[in-house]
Amino acid sequence: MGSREKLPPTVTLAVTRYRPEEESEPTLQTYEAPYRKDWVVLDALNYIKDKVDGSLSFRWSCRMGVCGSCGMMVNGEPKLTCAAFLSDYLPGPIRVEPLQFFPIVRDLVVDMTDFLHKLKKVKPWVVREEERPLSEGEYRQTPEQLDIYKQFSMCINCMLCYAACPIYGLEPGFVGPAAIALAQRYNLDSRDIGAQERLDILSGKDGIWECTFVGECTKVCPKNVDPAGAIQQYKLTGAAHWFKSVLLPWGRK
Amino acid sequence: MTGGKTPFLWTLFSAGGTLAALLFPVHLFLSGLAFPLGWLEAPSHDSLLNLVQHPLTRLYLFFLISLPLFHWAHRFRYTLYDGLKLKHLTTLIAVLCYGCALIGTVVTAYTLWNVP
Amino acid sequence: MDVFSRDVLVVGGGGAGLRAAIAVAEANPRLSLAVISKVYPMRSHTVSAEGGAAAVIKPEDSFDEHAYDTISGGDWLCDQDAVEAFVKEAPAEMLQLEHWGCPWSRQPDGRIAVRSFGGMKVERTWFAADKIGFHMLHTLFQTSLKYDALQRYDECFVTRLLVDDGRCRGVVAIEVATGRIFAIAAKTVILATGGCGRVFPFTTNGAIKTGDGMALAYRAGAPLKDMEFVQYHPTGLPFTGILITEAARSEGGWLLNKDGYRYLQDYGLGKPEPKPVLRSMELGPRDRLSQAFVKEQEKGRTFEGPYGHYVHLDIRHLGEELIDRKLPFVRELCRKYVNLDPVKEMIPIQPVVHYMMGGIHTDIHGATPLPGLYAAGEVACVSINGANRLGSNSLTECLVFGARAGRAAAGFAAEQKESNPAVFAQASDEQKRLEESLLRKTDGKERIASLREEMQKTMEACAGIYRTGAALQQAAQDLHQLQERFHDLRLEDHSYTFNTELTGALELSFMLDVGEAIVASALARRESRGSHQRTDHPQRDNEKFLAHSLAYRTPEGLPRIDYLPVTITRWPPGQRVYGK
Amino acid sequence: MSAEAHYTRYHPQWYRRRVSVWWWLQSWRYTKFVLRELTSVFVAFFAVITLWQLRALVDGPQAYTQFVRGLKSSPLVAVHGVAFLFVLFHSISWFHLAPKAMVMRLRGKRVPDWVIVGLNYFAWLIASGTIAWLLLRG
Ligand SMILES: Cc1cc2nc3c(=O)[nH]c(=O)nc-3n(C[C@H](O)[C@H](O)[C@H](O)COP(=O)(O)OP(=O)(O)OC[C@H]3O[C@@H](n4cnc5c(N)ncnc54)[C@H](O)[C@@H]3O)c2cc1C
Ligand code: SF4
Ligand code: F3S
Ligand code: FES
Repeated sequence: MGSREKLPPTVTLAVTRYRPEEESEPTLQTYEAPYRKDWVVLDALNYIKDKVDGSLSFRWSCRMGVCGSCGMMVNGEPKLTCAAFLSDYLPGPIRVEPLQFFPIVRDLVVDMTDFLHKLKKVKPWVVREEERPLSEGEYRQTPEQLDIYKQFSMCINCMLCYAACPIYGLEPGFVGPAAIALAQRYNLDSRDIGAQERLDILSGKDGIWECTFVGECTKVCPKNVDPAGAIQQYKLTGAAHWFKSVLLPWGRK
Repeated sequence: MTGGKTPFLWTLFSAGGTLAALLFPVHLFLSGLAFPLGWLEAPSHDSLLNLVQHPLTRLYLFFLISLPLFHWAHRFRYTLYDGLKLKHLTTLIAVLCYGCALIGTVVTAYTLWNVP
Repeated sequence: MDVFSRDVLVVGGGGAGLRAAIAVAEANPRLSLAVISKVYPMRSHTVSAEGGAAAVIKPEDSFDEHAYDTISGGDWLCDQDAVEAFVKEAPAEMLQLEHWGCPWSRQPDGRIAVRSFGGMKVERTWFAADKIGFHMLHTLFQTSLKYDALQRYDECFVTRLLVDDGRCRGVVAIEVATGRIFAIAAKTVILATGGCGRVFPFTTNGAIKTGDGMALAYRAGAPLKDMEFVQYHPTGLPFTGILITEAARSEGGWLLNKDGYRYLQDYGLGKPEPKPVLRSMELGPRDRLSQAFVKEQEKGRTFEGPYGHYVHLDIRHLGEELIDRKLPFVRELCRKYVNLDPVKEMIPIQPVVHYMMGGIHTDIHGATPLPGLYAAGEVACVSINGANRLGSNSLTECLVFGARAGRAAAGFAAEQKESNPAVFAQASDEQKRLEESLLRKTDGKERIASLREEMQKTMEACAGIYRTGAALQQAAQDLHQLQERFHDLRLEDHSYTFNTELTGALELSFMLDVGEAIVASALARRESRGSHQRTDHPQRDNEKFLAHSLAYRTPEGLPRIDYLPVTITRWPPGQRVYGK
Repeated sequence: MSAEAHYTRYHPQWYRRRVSVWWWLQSWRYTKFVLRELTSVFVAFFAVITLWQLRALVDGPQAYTQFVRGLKSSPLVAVHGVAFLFVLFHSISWFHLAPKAMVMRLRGKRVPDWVIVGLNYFAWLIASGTIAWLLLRG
């Protein structure tokens, strides 16, 4: 469309296929898709699905980087494919694979039930001794108090951070960056008093101490959540608690 | 591994890491490179000993040596686990790493105690 | 075939569905409860709402003001009893969300902050920067995890409602990951499957908004109400259709045509002022703004780009600090998708299909005419939005009527005895249909994508911002043909594992039904009101059409249109005046 | 091995990938991480050398002179050179990670990362200067 300088008319995508009914291992299949300057990798995949091969499976919905469903490995890096422009990967071929470290269900679709269990485990909701009746209005929370946890509340559960964290790959039990960041999000919320419960869970096996601060989680996060930071801050709190409980065993309730 | 001692070991690791980050480059540069290569003039035995006799210096040296050893112990332990996938040897590795650091610490303390 | 059974089954895990589910769990913890959703709940399209959610909170505001804004914004097609219930319950619902942890933006003293929004006379739109839908959905989802009674069927696609003896008795669904087809027998079903923007080619709606619930109910015999009212949002990014939230205008953004002129002043929307004035100019209602765009285009005063005509949204004068604090997502989206920085450049925008005012007909408790079936959220039409929804009313609607439907369904379920075995036969029929007509069928020559594109083109051509009888007539025929061709569909994917071609085919067939209902309703309404503008009938006609249209599916599959009077309590139809 | 699990209808057959022992060689990002972690070996090395030097110092001038001579041997100088680079890498990476772990707030606003990093470097300079002065004043 329109007049353009000399650009490749098409781009090649090497896409993971895995059809469990027919094969026991994933393979790569190459497709050609038209190159458009404003296309993202997801557009090319949709083109393939619509016009070339209807049997290619992948997840997507919002196409605006907020629903978190379209995470894949693009040239070996975890990306939201709806925010990964073809123009950044020229001349291709572009390798599109399912998110690393997760079991593959089919083609580009990975299984993420594991994450949902972990999310629930960290109690990502406001814990209170007593709910304030609605008639008494809102909990006051100043912009500064909001600012303390805001960043960690931006997680879209896209799982890119898990696909970037080698510790998760090595130790699938690891609760992992996003879930811990969300735990921290509630810990830091002035309305919540669940920090101790969560710390008990997360200082246990598979919790914060598994993380060796690889830091890749933060680098790939499309929403600047900084899970690596959340975890290190959490460790600091955990250590402080440890000292308190050892030095002042009577000081804890 | 439960929460157990980990927070404590991690604190040692962090403290050691910070000390090493702040202080090791200059020490290493001077005593490992600048003095041996004659770029700068090394302090004499006596003046050094003089310095070390000061209780504050001894305290300083105690931490300067022991904490980075624990930093190493903790970090190296995880590097072995992850880098070589040796998680199944967890107890052995932990004992070896922290054990070495502990020995180093005891020797340091003993030496500093016995400074003439 | 596996058959599970639940007292209450919520279909849909968006804002409305989750709110309903929590309401059920709180109303009666003894009921067995499940949420079934074709995507993981946090992927639901509620996630992409940006601007805010309306509820009266300021002392100078009142329920009556909110109700009046809503009713006049809806061109008097709203049921006023529903609107009154809505505005009264809205603040408590929003507070509830606050108590559940939603990170609402705050004033310096820690109280909730509100912003202005199109068509609203007082600031009453609660917001969380410009990611309110995202925060709302994740707050609801995370809160829902705390209710152990709430069971979830994630990534399970509902294909049909089970109806027996005049009552809804459950659903048939496919577990997408495995292809397993199963039934859930339920005493009550709440549909909260969201809108149908994907019926059109150019929309802010995500891929999953294919009108499934509307079609499910329609096929099960429940009528679809006011389907001709499709909202165009005036500010979408060309090509992607990504929404630039109305908040960009409520914070003070301007719409400029190609001469840099604030053209809205030519369309009875008030005088341009440097500061935003409520209910005027850029803060007029969406239908008016989108219509003004078309007129500008006809006058040749719009830009022409590779993806059609556009005008400019200018927010540069708001300054970087305000943009980063209150519109960070707008900046992020512009940078990413049109490669410009709205702090320094103007944003190209064009009207884009955004929201469905119509939906499954329900009463103010969310009950549909089919006993045992409830609906809430965008899929439903309780009639608070009338002929044009005001921005930021719909998230609130999801909460208020989600909760209402949940409570009502819980009450209904508690009174019912065990469910009816007749559903088993129906369920296995459905399994057979899916396998034979789609999964295992190897003949046929139509592709999903081509039918879908033709349908979308048809809809855009005839049921866009301006419509004519002749075009609608033509569209009705075209859609009917597409329905025929659908039978000749062939899938390339015969796998049982995560077969998205199968779900794509089902969605297409749902959309065709919904498209037919839209076209038939639009054809029958020979007047212009709100978002429904007939160039062959340019006037509003209260005599004949102060009524909701109801589309019933006839046994032949075609829609039949009926009418239902609008409930008027205190606000008799008047003129929609903006800019004064 | 040969008895591969076969697909049965309606049952997922996920493909699980194993992480290889060489995972950290497959991407430069991971290699860099492992190198960062391995700085600890050089940290430990220098701690031991320092301990050794201390013992030599305590053992008297003769032992100390011998130790100092040992330091001048080229292999040891080379090792020190490498160790110095690694220790520098440790310092730099450590300073840059610090703001992630330590959030400081001033009047309700988060202190920007670069300020914290800057403070670290500043402390580094002061500490290094003091030590150099103590050792060099003769
Ligand atoms: C870009 C954008 C911005 C918006 N901004 C605002 C705003 O600022 N303020 C405002 O008030 N409103 C806004 N809206 C409108 C508002 O977001 C929606 O109307 C509302 O979120 C709809 O919520 P819902 O719960 O009804 O449906 P959705 O959130 O769409 O959820 C539908 C659910 O149903 C499930 N489902 C659908 N079909 C099936 C099936 N066949 N089987 C099983 N499950 C199924 C889906 O998986 C999903 O969980 C905006 C809309 C868009 C698109
Ligand atoms: S923390 Fe970032 S990368 Fe991880 S899931 Fe959340 S948004 Fe995605
Ligand atoms: S990448 Fe992994 S190891 Fe920690 S810092 Fe991030 S979770
Ligand atoms: S499609 Fe929603 S994040 Fe990419």
